[in-house]
Amino acid sequence: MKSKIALFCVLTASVPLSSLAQNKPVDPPGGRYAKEAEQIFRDSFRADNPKYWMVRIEQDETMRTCGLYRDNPPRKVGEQLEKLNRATIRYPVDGKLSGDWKEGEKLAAVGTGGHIGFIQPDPPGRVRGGNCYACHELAKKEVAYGTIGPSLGHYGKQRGNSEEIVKYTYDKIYNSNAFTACTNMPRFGLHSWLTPEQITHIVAFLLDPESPVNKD
Amino acid sequence: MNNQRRTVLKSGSGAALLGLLASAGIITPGMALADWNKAAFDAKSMADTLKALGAGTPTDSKDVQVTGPDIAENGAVVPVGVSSTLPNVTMVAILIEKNPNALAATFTLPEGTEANVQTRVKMGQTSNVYALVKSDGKFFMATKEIKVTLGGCGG
Amino acid sequence: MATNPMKIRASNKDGVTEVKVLISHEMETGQRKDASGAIVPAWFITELSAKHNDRLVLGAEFGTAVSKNPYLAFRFKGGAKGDKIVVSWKDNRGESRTDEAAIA
Amino acid sequence: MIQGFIRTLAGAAVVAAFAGSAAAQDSKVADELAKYREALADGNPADLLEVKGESLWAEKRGPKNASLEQCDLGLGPGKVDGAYAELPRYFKDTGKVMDVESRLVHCMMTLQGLTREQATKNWFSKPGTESDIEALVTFIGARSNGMKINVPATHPEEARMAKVGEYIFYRRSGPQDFSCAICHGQDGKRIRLQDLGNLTTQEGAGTAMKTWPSYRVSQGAVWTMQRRLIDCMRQARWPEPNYLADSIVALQLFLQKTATGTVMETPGIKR
Repeated sequence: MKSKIALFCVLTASVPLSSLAQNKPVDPPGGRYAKEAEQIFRDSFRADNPKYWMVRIEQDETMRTCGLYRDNPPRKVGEQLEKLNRATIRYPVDGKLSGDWKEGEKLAAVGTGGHIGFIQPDPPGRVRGGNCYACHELAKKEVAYGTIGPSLGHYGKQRGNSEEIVKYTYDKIYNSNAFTACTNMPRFGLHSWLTPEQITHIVAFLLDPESPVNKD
Repeated sequence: MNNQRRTVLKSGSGAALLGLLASAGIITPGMALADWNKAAFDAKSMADTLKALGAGTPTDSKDVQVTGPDIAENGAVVPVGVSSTLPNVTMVAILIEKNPNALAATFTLPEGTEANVQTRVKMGQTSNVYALVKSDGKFFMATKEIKVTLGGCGG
Repeated sequence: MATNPMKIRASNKDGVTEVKVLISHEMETGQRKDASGAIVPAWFITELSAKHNDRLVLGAEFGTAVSKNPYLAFRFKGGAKGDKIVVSWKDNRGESRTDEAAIA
Repeated sequence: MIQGFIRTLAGAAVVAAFAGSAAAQDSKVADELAKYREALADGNPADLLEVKGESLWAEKRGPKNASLEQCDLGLGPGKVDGAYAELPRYFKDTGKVMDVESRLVHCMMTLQGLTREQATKNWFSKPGTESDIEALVTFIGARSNGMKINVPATHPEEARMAKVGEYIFYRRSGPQDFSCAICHGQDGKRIRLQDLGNLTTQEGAGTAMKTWPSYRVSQGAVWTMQRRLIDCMRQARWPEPNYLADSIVALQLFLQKTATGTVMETPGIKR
């Protein structure tokens, strides 16, 4: 957990805050009560919550900035955030960016994992997945897909699987904000929600010609 | 809407009295019924369930229908019904092939009650659902697949 | 535990009475685990009957696969406005309940 | 990389065109889902709880052996009709903006003499443990049926809390970078097969707010708005806010203000 806190600090420190300030948000949420609102939010939690729970309400510079602009930052600010996020991407040790599509297929369907609290925390051993179907259409046979993100049906069929596409796909899952600041898509790699290896499996699920994403 | 709710409330207070009678053993719910068919409800497979219901190998019939939507937004509550145009239907049952115990419910239909019953069942996963009907002493069956979808945020 | 009243609606149209019943019951499957990992014992309605005046119009047996807060709808010939519909259930713990409503 | 990105965009356009062929399957799914929802709407188990809530409201309980019938939900003591549609609101006697649940707990404490702990112990039901608050809120909610949500937030405290709610709505954090706005800031989206309201518009917020409290078939229970919002935060993988926390009241005020003008249809029934 320490390492995650450290990561937040690095991100915060590396932002050239002065240049962000030149693009003052027009209508930041909360208006003049924003500071108070932050305190009210923080005061809503039990004082005896474990520390590793409370880390989850901390914001890095990307989160904070996206909030200020209601997820729609001016291009200049967006570019800075994208640059910042690009620098966080890490790769598997063996350098292989496309793994086993069957593993990726499982991860894409799992929406559980990572729930904390007293009311309905995950039972021990609950698998943590990518929950891709919550937002994206993927394999045709799964009818229960969401539309928050674009359809990724035939993702590989449309794009081929050149090295460039493989890398782009890996990078996008690892840190979506490296390409589009304040996108709705989580930064799966940055938060260690998925391991680099798990990300390679999802890359394969998207790109492998044998994967149900590409083969109806 | 409000009127309806008030009616319910009234019937509720009437029920308190009946409840008292019931707990005093004066009237027994379901006293006109045979004992709960444990063997049939405990059976796991379709075949064992049909055997325990004394239905043997029912004939597939176009005159029997599993009613309700083909897709369930959640497996905990799946609206399912049985309807039939066959004559003298005295019993209907709902079976779910992939549930731990296939039999969900059986209904006894006295003369004058239509072969058209609806309820809501739990389904662990997408499965074939069967409607079993006893008409003129013979058993008939129909089936349809009901898809149980994953929903919401996930978990 | 005290049982809660059912909601019974009955209406007659063209000589056919339609009855809809909503019952408050856990319908615990006996397969679910609680937070500590222990199996929650099965607790479900096993039998139900519906009568029009004193005549049985529906008998039912339920397994654990009937949903929590069971719903039931059926139709029978006959019945007139103001007639009584009486529904009774009992569960595998031996609890029971009877409620009634008038045909509208 | 930029070239790759452009190619990706072009690909996305092709994929979007391709999605048209799946339209037939999609519309069949939509039709059957609509049938499913319709089938559940007739026979909402929340109606059972509403009846229970009505009798709990009138039942003499607690150390003071009093009912809740003199509870002031904002329209004066004992006035329940339409009260839910105008909450949360500022209450002079407590000097606070309160939602229906905060106010109900306040009444249980002041009128019936219960401690806060006693009043909130079972604020939500679990299998085998019923919740009085769920029943009472279902009853109170239903007594606003057919009335318009009316939370203009004109009192300075209400205006402040609405802005606090707005701030929290857009605030991102946690291992999924979530805020409320991620799922509820756009029109016409869905998660899996569930439609997501754009809660920043009157239509979206109205469609959502008018149906709560709602029976959730996946949970086998009626959920109050507190439960709904606290669970959203659980789903965001945050720790859960305390029951009746100001942040939750503020979010409700923000949403009810946005939904103002929408006619209440409660209790709802949802996945």
